[in-house]
Amino acid sequence: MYVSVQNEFFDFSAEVKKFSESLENVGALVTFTGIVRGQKSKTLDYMFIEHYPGMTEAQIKIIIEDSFKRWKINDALVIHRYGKLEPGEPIMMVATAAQHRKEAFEAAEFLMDYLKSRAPFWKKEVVNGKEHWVEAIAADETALSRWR
Amino acid sequence: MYVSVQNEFFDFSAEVKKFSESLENVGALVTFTGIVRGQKSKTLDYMFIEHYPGMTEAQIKIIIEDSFKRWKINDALVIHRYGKLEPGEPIMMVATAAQHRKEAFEAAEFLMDYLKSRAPFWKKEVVNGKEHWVEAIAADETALSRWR
Amino acid sequence: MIDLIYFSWIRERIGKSGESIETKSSTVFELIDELRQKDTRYFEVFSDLGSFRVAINQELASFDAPLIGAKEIAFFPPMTGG
Amino acid sequence: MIDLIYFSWIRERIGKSGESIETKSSTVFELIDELRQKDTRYFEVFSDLGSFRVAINQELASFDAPLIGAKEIAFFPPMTGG
Repeated sequence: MYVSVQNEFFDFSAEVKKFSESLENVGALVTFTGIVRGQKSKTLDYMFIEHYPGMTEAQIKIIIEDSFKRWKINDALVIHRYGKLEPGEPIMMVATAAQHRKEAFEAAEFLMDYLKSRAPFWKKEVVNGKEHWVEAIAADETALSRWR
Repeated sequence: MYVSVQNEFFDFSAEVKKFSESLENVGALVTFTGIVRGQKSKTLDYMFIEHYPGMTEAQIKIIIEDSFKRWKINDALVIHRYGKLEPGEPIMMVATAAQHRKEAFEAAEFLMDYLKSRAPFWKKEVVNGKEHWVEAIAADETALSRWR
Repeated sequence: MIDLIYFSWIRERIGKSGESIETKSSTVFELIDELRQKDTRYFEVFSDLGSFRVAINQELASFDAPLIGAKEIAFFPPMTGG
Repeated sequence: MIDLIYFSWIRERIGKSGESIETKSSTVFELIDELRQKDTRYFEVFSDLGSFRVAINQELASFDAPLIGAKEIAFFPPMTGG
């Protein structure tokens, strides 16, 4: 298990390479990378992510432990940034490794759904100089319900 | 769209980096990489993949076009190898880019399900010097049915 | 003494990132009620129970959770990670 | 003349990767029947319709597809890509 909550930029292809090199007897590797969109109609100046130091990393580890119980997966990685992020920059990534594709895909989607609504991060967008907190969307809460 | 059917080894982290650099206004990037497992109980010497030159690439392009119609995705990549592959080597990879994670995940799983059962590849395993053709499994056919 | 921590727009509207308080409240809900009575800012921030979440000692908790053993209580809006 | 192409164990059991034939068959099914009668190897390979697939001009086809316009017909087991 690899968890990092960091302000620093990360190169997701370098991270996935490192992650994959630590694996043995794996048949399927799934990655998800979230990127700051440079929205079209509105012009996003930048994004700012606040988090709850202490709780964040512990919460992510609990979510990963839970995924280990639910699926036969070999390993998982979560990197999540906080602070100021420019359009086009990576926000976070998840990687899962398993023997078979179904497990790797499901575990990655599970981790994403939980990170969206259960890991203590809050996003603020600054658009044309005006800032607003991103509101949680009902669809994310609905997405969680399929794992109950 | 990027499609490559090749014998050569590929570095999936380098491929995903190249793919991601060509994208604009993307919020979600999903990758799947299939790797030759070095099975535990039986010892896999190597894997051999046969394909149908001509049909293979055309078929993969049709599958990707279909995914473009079904989901709002920005771009997709498929690389699939043929020939002799050693345990631990990458067999194939899929990458999908979209604004939102749901679309990127679903399109990637859709492409995988179709590549498993509709792209003209046949796998042969050589175990302890004895070769056998890998049989198609019912679960892969079932996986397809959810996209109808 | 219990440490209260505020995040996101709760922090911004209350005007501070946290504070230490003495309380006789025995549940989260009683504590929220106590905070509401401090002043208008608190009253408005905590008026809609559906708009925020609470964590006790860095674990998500429900509004009827007891405060026994609570050292750090955080209030924040629904998370928007990922 | 139609080119027949064989893959995987079909190629191995028939003992060649393909051949060109003249046929009066009007559907895939009639062609399969014709091939079955060539010799035992063909008869065995094509005995179980559930064990193989067919493509006409590099597109998957059903057993009742007509052969009009067919230049290349491939026989192969269910695919195992990915």
